[in-house]
Amino acid sequence: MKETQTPILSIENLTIRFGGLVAVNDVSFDILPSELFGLIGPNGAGKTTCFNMITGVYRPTAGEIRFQGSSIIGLRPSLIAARGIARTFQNIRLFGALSVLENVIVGGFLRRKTTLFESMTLLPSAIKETSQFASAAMALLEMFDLADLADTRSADLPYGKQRRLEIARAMATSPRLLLLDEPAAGMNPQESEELMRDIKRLRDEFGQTILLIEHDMKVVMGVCEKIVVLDYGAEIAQGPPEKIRNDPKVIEAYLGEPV
Amino acid sequence: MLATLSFEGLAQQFIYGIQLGAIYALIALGYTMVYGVLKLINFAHGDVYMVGAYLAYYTCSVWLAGVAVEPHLMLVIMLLVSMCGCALLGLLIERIAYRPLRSAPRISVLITAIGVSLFIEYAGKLFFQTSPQPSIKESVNVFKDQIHLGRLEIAQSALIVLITTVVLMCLLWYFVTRTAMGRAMRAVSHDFNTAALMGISVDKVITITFLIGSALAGAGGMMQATSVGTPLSTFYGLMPGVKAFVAAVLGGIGNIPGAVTGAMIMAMAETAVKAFGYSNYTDAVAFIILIGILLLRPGGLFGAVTEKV
Amino acid sequence: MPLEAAALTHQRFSSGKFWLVRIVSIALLVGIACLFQFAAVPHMGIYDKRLLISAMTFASLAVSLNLINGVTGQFSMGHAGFYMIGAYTGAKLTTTFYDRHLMPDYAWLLAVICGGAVMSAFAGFIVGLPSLRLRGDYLAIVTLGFGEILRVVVNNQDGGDKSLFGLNLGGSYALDMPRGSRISELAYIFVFLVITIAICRNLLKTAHGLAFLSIREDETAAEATGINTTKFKVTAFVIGAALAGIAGVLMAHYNGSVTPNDYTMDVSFLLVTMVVMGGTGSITGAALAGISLKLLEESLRSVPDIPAVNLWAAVVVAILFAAVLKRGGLGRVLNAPALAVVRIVIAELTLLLIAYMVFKLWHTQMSIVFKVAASLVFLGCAAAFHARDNVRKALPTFGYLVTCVAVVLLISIPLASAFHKLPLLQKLIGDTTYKATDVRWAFFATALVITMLVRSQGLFGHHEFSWSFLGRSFGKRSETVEASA
Amino acid sequence: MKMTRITSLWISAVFGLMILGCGCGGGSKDGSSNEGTGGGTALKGRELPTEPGNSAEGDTIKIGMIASLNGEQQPWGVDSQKGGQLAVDEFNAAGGVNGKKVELIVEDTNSKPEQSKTATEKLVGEDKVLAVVGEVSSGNTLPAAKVCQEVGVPIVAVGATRIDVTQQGGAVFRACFTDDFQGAAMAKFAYEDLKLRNVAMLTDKKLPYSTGLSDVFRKAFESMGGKIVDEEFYESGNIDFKPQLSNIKSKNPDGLFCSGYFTEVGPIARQKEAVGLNVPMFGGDGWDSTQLLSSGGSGIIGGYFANHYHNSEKRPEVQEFVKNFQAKYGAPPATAMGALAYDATKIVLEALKRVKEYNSKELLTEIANTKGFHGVSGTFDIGPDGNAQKPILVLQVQKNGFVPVKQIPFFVFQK
Repeated sequence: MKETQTPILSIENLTIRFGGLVAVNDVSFDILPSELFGLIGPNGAGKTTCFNMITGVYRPTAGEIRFQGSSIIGLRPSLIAARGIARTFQNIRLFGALSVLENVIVGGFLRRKTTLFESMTLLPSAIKETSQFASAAMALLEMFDLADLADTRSADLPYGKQRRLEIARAMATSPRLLLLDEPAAGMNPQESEELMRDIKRLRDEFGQTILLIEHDMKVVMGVCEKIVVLDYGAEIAQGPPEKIRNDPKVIEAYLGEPV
Repeated sequence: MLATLSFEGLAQQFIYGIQLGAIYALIALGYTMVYGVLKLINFAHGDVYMVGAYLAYYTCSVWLAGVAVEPHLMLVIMLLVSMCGCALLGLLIERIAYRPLRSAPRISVLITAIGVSLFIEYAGKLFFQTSPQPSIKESVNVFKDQIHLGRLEIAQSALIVLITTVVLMCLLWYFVTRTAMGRAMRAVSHDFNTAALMGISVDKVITITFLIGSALAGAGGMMQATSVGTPLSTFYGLMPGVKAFVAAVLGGIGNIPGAVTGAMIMAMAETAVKAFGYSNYTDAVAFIILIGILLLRPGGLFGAVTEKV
Repeated sequence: MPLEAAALTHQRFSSGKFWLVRIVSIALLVGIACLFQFAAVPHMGIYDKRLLISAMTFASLAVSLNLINGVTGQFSMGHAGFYMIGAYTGAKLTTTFYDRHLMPDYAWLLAVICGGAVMSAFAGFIVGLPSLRLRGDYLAIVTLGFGEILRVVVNNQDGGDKSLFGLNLGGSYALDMPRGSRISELAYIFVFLVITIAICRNLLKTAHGLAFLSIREDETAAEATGINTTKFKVTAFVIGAALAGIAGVLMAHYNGSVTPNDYTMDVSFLLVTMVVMGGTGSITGAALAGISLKLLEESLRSVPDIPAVNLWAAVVVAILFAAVLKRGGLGRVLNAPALAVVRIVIAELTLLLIAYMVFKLWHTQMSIVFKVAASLVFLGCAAAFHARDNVRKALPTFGYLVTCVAVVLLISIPLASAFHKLPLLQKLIGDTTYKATDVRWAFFATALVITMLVRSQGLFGHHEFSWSFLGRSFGKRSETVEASA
Repeated sequence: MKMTRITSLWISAVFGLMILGCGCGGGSKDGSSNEGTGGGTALKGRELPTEPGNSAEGDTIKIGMIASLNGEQQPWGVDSQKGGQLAVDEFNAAGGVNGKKVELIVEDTNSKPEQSKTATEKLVGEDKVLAVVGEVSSGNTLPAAKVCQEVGVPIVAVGATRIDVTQQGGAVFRACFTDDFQGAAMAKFAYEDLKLRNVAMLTDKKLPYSTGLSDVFRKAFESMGGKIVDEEFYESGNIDFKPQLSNIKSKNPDGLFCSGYFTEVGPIARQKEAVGLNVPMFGGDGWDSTQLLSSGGSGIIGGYFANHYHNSEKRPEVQEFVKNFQAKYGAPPATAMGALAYDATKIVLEALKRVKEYNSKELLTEIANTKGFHGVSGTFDIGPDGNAQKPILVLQVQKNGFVPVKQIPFFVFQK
């Protein structure tokens, strides 16, 4: 059954050069709907650059990115987000001065139907829509255990909660594909345990497709169903966790010497 | 309505352009160096230039007015006083206004810079003579005679300004590329935090940068005021400052040769506008160039754009 | 929380009730404006009217600039340019087409306002475009340049052969509007100010406002969340410019002439100062700063020269005082629990002093506008002092500030007379006096720098004015003291 | 949806441009008769104000004065304040009028039109002055004149030489000559006395005064048969004029007319030498400051300019004024604005002696009736157009100061 499914995101021969440096070289992989896909590799392997190309921050030098069958190369990030790809950032990027609730409402903003004029004149439709966004956001916050902090300034949250809020904000755009850039970075084991559970739950309860960059091998191996390994911009391995775990090339890339 | 220009006319205008460009370059260097290390547009830089001009005026007309000094020596003294005074002022500005804001958002720093600029302009009015506005006496400028090159005329002072500028720039170039402090400066401008981690005393580098940049602006102020002999006011540096900033952006801000090139281009463009009979739009031209360059090539002519997510 | 408030409003009013409320509030606004126009204005002198007009115009300009600078985080320093475009468009239209018999004045004004708003909005669109590629200081200098280009161009449009398209805007002299075309009224500007504030406030109450705010907070993240930052940045410029343009039209039709010298860089700087001082993103902050800075500027216009000695004494004392405060010793002493009574006495005495000054002010010959403004400031001081009666625990920030100023002034008076007696100083300074205008600007500049050093978000920060906010903000000191204790 | 909004924005912008386009088309149609003035305010006759203005109560009569005590025009503004105060002090020392003393209330305009308007409104609305004296520059006088005309308080401008200022209405007068006369007189002087035929002009585009003066000069000079070979521009505050001067040089003029203020004329003179343009310079009363000598260097020597009077004139009014000014302020007036403000204030004070009731309306009529006024800047009448009809004194710049060379009697220049 799974083999016949069309991939939600398919990446073909993706390459990007910055001047003389080839940051990502000829990477290809497919992500199927509801898959938990991992992208790993040592520092500077080009993982975040891949994310930036998928979300439209960088334009690839060569290669193709197809999302739900159509190319998304050259689209601006907001349009890609509107198509259904949401992301989090390696170094957390929250709207610091806004409250936790407001952060998530911004995520829901994509679904707006009212015009700016309605908002400027505060017509009932605008009020209604805003309150709908607010209640949808509250629901999401509850799911991520942040409901009691709804009124806190997001910059005042502790680190782990900021990470969760960022995921909640990304989820608020109701994405078809969620990109998580090192969600467990800087978390203690207990926190990353919780995070793993949340990520799994997203997949199991909502059928959320997730592409994830992670350093913490425990997290990656624990949650991902399929993994791509990058090293110096090139793809060195691809497959289920068990296969990756025993791949000599991966071990070499991580440990720096052949086993 | 284009004024008809002969070849001599054009060559003559070209010379005026270079002279103006030399002054812009001196100011632009300060902008570009400070931006390089601090990523801060030091709005007060034009006002430092103004103070340089005033110091030159006070040196020759007030402090040394009664002393019989050989005229050439007087010019050297004026230059040194302006440079030292401005270096000191730059140091003070950095110490009082910018250092406490090292980690503040950039907009706050920008506003602070505007505040400092306004402060120098208006507080300067309390100390400097503004009414009637002073101007440097003609007798101070011993290089006012002309050199005739065919039908072209070059004022000796223009030549002196150019030579001094080139010498100062060569010194700067040597300093930045050949000395340890210069290397540290480049390191800081490349990556502030890493440089700090590598054991470079960032504060010291910034201090030196402000020192040199301000001294150059002071030299520019002294030379412009002496050769043109214009009445001084505390707003004397406003427009040159803005134009020099545009020059720095044009050449790619943070880039020293770029600043010089940018200054020359700016001055040429301005002179060309005047030469073609549209002198009433001169001040607009600087900004039109700026907007054009920022839209087409935000990094400037020699700069590169890098953006990290 | 504004959003919760919005949600609550939604629950409270069904749409039928909503329209009722909306109509009533508009009627109330028009009613107040009419009352104002027909009951108060006839008793006002032209100077009182001028003060109100200037203050309200600058308040609305500051609020509209706040939408660009504070809310969307795009640093624009060319707001005088938009103001100018509106003024000139309106003035030119009226000069060319105005005919008393064609249509009633208010209809004509409305038409001209539309013209001015469209032209300014268009300029805002053009200026907004660079903001797509530029950030922070680059954008600042480009917008500054835009204002200057505009001034130079208008300056040269005198219908001569050096003007573009042979346009005649009166050149550097003025575009002198025909007599009888001064059709703008105080009430119009009042209504316009309310509308400007309402538009910005409405925006911030809805999700649209959050989109603007998110761009200020983090552009990359906003874009990744699906917000077309380009569109919103340009929109902010367009709305802000259109509002500034309307202010320009109204001011031009109140003055009867427009001249490029009234729209120089200084005006843009002043507006930026207002937004920054008031608090980036705070509507009330911008409006209050606009009103108070404009009135302050006006009230200090003809102040006699300040003796240099007095100024220097004050500066020396202030620096020493600040140095002592910075060491922390005095601050701790001032806030020691044991000194609660002393603090209360000092605070109340300062308050009494201010009250006395306001009382004296009411008995001098001065515009009623200044008197009212001063009284309001007094009320603000009183409220701040008594906010959450924290004087007992620690001096509130504001009280701290006022007390510091009072102490500095008190010490500097004897010092000034001592200075007078020093022979060296006598020789250096002598009887020099300083121009009040220069001193005022120098103080403005210092205040700007200090504001940035101490409170980089401006006085109100990102908050709106509310009494509870006032208490929280001024009483903040006590919380930190409690926390450290 | 998004597209439509942007499109509609464009459409409305184009529409707006069209409106403006129509506007300038229409404007140039009816504006052709009065080029250089703003829009359609060409007044044929001077309307008298309908409002009654203020009236004096008690023993003091308040006269207001607006002056640029700060900003770009500070040198002139400060002098005008001193001159006005001197006139009032002398008047009060001589016993005032009818047992009443005059109080001069001075408001600063910061050299800005907007603040000039505010200052005038304060004087008229708050201080209830009977008349206003002031502003040295045309640009700052216009808004003040508008206010005064509206409320019916007479205003006597000090140095506003631009023609359209008094066309605001019957309440506006001035103590100085107009650019109309000044420009024509200098054209006449250049053509007849200096025998110049090909003249180049340098105009300060930022100054209404300079553009107005250049306009008249051009017309007058061309009507006499002279030729304007080139007109170049700058803005006050500029410091580099060599490109413009070099352009002028290539046209081989035999004279250079600089209509700007001395602050720029000085450097222009200096750079004129550097460029190798060796022709006489001449200009208007904006040159009048001894600072010209230090900023102009040797280039300015031999230049001519029109002025209202000169400190060294032998007329008793001048001698007495300079003596009293020196006694009160420790130095002779640095610019002609001291004397002009003195005259302007005196016109008001003389009129005060003639009125029966102390109110603005009467005062206005009496100011309009000023005939044979013996001022420092000459003996003159106030004409029906509100302008002072008085001669011009042409001064030459010499090494040690300005020397009067010719007096040109008042005449009316028809364009």
